[in-house]
Amino acid sequence: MKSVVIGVIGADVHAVGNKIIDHVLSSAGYNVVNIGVLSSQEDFISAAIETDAKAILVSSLYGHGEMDVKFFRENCDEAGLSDVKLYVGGNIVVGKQDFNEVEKRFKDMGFDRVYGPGQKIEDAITHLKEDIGI
Amino acid sequence: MKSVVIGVIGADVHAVGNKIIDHVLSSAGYNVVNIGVLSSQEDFISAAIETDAKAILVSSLYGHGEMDVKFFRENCDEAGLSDVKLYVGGNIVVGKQDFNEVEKRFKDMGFDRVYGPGQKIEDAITHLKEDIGI
Amino acid sequence: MVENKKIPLEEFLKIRSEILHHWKTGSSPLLDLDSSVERLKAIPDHKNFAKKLKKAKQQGLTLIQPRAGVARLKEHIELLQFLEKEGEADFLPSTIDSYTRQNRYQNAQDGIDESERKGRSLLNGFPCVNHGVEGCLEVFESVNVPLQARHGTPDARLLSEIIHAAGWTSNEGGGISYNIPYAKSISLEDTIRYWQYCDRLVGYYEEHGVEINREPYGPLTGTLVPPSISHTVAIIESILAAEQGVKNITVGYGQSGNVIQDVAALRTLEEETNRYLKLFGYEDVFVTTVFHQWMGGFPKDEAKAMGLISMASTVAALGKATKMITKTAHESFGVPTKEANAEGLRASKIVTSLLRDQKLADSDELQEEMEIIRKEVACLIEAVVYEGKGDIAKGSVKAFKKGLIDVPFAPSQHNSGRILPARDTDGKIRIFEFGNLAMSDEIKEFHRNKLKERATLEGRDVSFQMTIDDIYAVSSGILVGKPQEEL
Amino acid sequence: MVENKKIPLEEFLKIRSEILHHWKTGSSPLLDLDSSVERLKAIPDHKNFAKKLKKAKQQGLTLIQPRAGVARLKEHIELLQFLEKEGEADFLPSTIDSYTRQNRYQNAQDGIDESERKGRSLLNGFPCVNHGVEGCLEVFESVNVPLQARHGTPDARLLSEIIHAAGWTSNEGGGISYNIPYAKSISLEDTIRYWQYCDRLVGYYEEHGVEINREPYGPLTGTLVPPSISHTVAIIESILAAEQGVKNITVGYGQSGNVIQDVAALRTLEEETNRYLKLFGYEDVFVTTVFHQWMGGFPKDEAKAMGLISMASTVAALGKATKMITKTAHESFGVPTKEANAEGLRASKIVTSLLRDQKLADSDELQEEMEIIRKEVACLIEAVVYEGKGDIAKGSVKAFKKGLIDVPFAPSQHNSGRILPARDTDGKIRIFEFGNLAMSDEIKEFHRNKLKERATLEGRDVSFQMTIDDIYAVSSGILVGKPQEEL
Ligand code: B12
Ligand code: B12
Repeated sequence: MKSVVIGVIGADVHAVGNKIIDHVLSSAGYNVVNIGVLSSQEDFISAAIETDAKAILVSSLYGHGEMDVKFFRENCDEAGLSDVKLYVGGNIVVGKQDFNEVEKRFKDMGFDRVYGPGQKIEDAITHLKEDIGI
Repeated sequence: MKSVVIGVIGADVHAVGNKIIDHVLSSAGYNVVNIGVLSSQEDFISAAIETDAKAILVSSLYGHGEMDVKFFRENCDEAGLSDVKLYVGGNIVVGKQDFNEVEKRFKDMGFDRVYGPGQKIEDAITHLKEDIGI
Repeated sequence: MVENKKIPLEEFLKIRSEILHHWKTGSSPLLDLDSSVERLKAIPDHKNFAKKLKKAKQQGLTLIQPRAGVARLKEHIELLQFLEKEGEADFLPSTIDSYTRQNRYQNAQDGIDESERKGRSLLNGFPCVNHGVEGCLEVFESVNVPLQARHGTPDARLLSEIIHAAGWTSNEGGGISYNIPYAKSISLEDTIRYWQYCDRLVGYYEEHGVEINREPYGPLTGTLVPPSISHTVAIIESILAAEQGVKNITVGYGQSGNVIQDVAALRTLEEETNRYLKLFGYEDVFVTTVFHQWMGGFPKDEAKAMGLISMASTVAALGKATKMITKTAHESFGVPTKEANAEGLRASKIVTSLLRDQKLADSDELQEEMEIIRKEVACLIEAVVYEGKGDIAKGSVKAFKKGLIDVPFAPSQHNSGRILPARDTDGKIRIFEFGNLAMSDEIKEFHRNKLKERATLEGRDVSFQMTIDDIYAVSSGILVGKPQEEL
Repeated sequence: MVENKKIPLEEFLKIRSEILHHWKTGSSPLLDLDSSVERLKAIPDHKNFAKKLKKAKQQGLTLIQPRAGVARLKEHIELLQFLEKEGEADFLPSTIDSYTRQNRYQNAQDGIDESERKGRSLLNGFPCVNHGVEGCLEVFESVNVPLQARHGTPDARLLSEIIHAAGWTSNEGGGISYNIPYAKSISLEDTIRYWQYCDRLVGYYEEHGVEINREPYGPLTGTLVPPSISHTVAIIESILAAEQGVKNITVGYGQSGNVIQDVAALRTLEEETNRYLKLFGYEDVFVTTVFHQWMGGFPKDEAKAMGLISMASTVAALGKATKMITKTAHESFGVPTKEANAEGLRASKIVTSLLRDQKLADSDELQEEMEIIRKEVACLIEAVVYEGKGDIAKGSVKAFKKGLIDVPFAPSQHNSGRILPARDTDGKIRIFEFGNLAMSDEIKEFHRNKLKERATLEGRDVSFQMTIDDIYAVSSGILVGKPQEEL
């Protein structure tokens, strides 16, 4: 069973989606390591190292995502996690912005997959299977 | 007491505004000659001649106004009503259009005053006083 | 004198052969009745208006339908497809233009031609007679939900022939409701006869195994119409239709703005229509209701218009109307764009969907209001029966002539036009000037007291100015008009 | 252990002198209490939150207030002025950014600086502590309606000092409601203490003749929260606030979606808060209610969002809430533009204005639902009293620890998080997994039966999947979630 780390980054406390992601990915056959809300980059990285996770799914709902994930890819690489897949989803920027641009901004920061508002976790499972298997 | 002709032109049956206009202009001191709904250009013109009216207030609500008032100014002039003021108001074109353009179109057709959607008759009394007195 | 008697088949066919000569599209081979019956029998259930309504009624749903129509065929089809897809409309209309409504088919043709030239619709609706059965059939085949003609045509005989032959399985209108608010001088006798014809046509289809829905037009002038008056017209037209063989009827009502009055109206409308139909011996008519979102002057502000639309949807859903006619954020300006129309639909749709399992709970206030409406309807129907010596058609003509039934703000000369309505303190529509309206003293007393209450509160007299204030009120964002000084 | 005891003035002032050192803006001379009192006494009535609420309550109005806040001062002022003028907001907020909420003033400063550089707000709210009393006062002086801070700050002591000194006469929050849904590890003891401080500050102002409103945060996680649970928190926080000298309290509730449950909730919220306040000896507190438009996941479609907002407004008006917090068509995407925000306000405004003279009539269903809520609240409050041996503060901490009170989907570790809610057949929120929730067997039985009914209807078991379906439901346009197969 592959491990994936999930959590909500920064000063963000939106817990509902996180609990559902946990449930859905577990049901889909992953070993879900849920570090919960209010998690720092370090929390994500240590959890991934400890559990040999193949992917980190960062949630950010509250709008500060763009600031909170700065250098996340670089920090992962430094910690020896250059193979780990980085996903980000939720309401990752402030306000209603053109999603194509937003996606580009986050891909430039090194995220492998970027999800827009209202894209449910169910929509991402195919990608996850593609990227890391089950 | 100055006479003014009011009515609703064409195949238009919107009667509510017409009844209110009648009441409001009468209260304002005009001799209101109300030819009602479903009135033709000829109806307006004969009423104006018969009552020596100083102004004709054409209502058009249903959208066909632009077609119904074609050559109205010319027909008035022909009937010897070149001094009579022509007002038009209501929802005089089909759909939500830029009012400045609409106003221009109707002024080009010889209307002295053009009113947009939702402009109440109360708003026009000052103009009427200016144009023909009481 | 017109009578409430089924038109014999031969007479019907004789009139028919004349009617089909009113405009050239009447000569289409598709107007052969036998072939039409076959065509209509083949319509799948989900595209049959009557059947879809029955199903919705059984499931307790409130389905939605917009108004929509433009001059050119292709553009009209695009419009309807858009409203089906982007608006999630459950039923589609074709709103007919005003020239066609007045049987001015040449004017309509000019409108089509000029619209073609200018590349935008100069007509306020779809000129279905000019487009003929062929055009209307193309419309029908381009959509996946039932179609209805919505108009306001005093003499809709040719129109009805054409639309039904094209598979449109519902027709709005009636001899009173498409005269009094939509005409000036045409007599009620004539329009009742014309609509008996339209109903007889539906009866013919029913006799041949094709279900078609008919919808008397409920809101009348859409302006402070007391529920009992529109109910009475709906009941009369239902009886007239049933006599001609109509089996599936949707009676309508336009939102008043007071939630209790609206729900009381919806409930009594269905109940009393059913009751009177049975009383007059029409046992097998399936009755549903349609709620019209606010029919009076709209606020200019688009967000406020959306608020009003959605509030209306809440009432329709809680009142368990089977259908709702939607408005749009463009209402106060003009015929809406297809986008604005679809937005109005979607705002309405989410509300009716969210509330599909809920209804307004019973309460004393609701029961009282229902009782008042019932009593008023009884007064009015009784007057009609009395005037007609039992014949509803005759009685209606006489009752209107005498002002025993009277519709506020109607353009028709055959309407007495003496009654004056205004809102009471919580916004229910009441009457202060009754003219000759056939209501009992007890009821008149009730109305006058309600309005005196308001007058006292506002420190002014009950007067036409109060009515005007109420007419302007909703478009300025309130329900009960305020005295000028307070504004 | 924390106690429900008024903080003695000296102790308050001692803590205060420390608090003001938490960030450099704490040293502003405008934070001198005597001068603040003078400044606040001079505020005209129409800009005082407490007074405007009282007046609205007396007139039976439902006033509206948006959420709004951006990083930069000038932009924030423009935003609020826009919402006042174009949105017709009756009250204005300043929604505080999430860094400030976590007392990360340095992060907030970086956010302001980066926002200045990029020319757009990178913060999700207004960092009021960083802008200090001077900035907040500028905001206050730029608008003509009362101002309130809306946040979600576990430790809002410095924030509260700053906003009140700047003339903002209302503060949202509470020791439980700004902890459980807004924090992970901070203890309830701490946050209750922090909020006792905030309340004591208001008490100080009240003692010196300045009326200030306090608003416990009602909706908690905004996700399938049964009314009795949020009511219990509201009542506890009202008692805690009253003890510190607060005299004007607005208790809140987030729309459930079922009209009867919502109106029952609004009515019992006011009634029970008043009752328990009196029971615990606080006689002179003026209580009003605030209704939050749908707090869960929104539909993406903007027209549908407008429908939802307006439907919520209908409920708030008919339920006679004194205030309503509005949402916008951008809700599912992100912080709204000022235009979208104003549109949400205007759609809401017309509905509450139209319905100002109407209310939901009494009915058996409403009374039954009210009775259930009352009983549930009684169970929960009783548990708190028992745990605290009469002390509400102590009791709350213990009750949460044991899961006797439990909030669904809360991020806090100090919340047991074992209860699971789902909707019954007509959409009322019920509970199927109670964990340790202090409810009687009779009530548990009632809930379980209601949900069994639904499960039977849907041919599936009551399970977490049902809860998930309900969480997703409204954003897909329905209220009661449907089993996957049916979608
Ligand atoms: C009530 C109403 C009806 C009622 C009318 C009942 C009756 N017989 O009176 C019914 C339901 C029957 C009806 C029918 C139709 N209607 Co209609 N109706 C309305 C509605 C909702 C309100 C009109 C009203 O009474 N307002 C209240 C009165 C007091 O205001 P008013 O009429 O605007 O008049 C005031 C001002 O405009 C001004 N004014 C008017 N004329 C003039 C002239 C001058 C010189 C001046 C200074 C001022 C002035 O003063 C008046 C008093 O203050 C409007 C939309 C709206 N405004 O919200 C649509 C509207 C006018 N109708 C419309 C249409 C298309 C129709 C129909 C073709 C079909 C349909 N959609 O069902 C039929 C037409 C029938 C026909 N042959 O005419 C369209 C017109 C479209 C356009 N112009 O692009 C509108 C705008 C709705 C829409 N957005 O689609 N309608
Ligand atoms: C409920 C809610 C709250 C609750 C949260 C309770 C709790 N502790 O969980 C409360 C009321 C407390 C709250 C507070 C705040 N909120 Co809030 N909240 C919402 C709301 C309405 C619904 C969120 C939700 O639960 N949805 C249901 C769940 C199931 O969906 P989800 O969270 O989107 O998660 C799903 C998907 O996004 C996806 N997903 C999520 N992460 C990831 C990651 C990956 C890799 C993948 C593949 C998928 C994925 O899968 C999930 C499951 O399907 C949203 C708006 C909306 N969506 O309608 C705003 C929203 C998220 N909140 C917002 C804000 C700003 C706040 C506040 C700052 C202030 C405020 N406006 O009051 C505070 C922030 C507090 C903080 N420090 O974080 C903004 C964010 C703005 C932005 N990004 O521009 C939103 C968008 C509202 C708005 N339009 O302003 N909020």
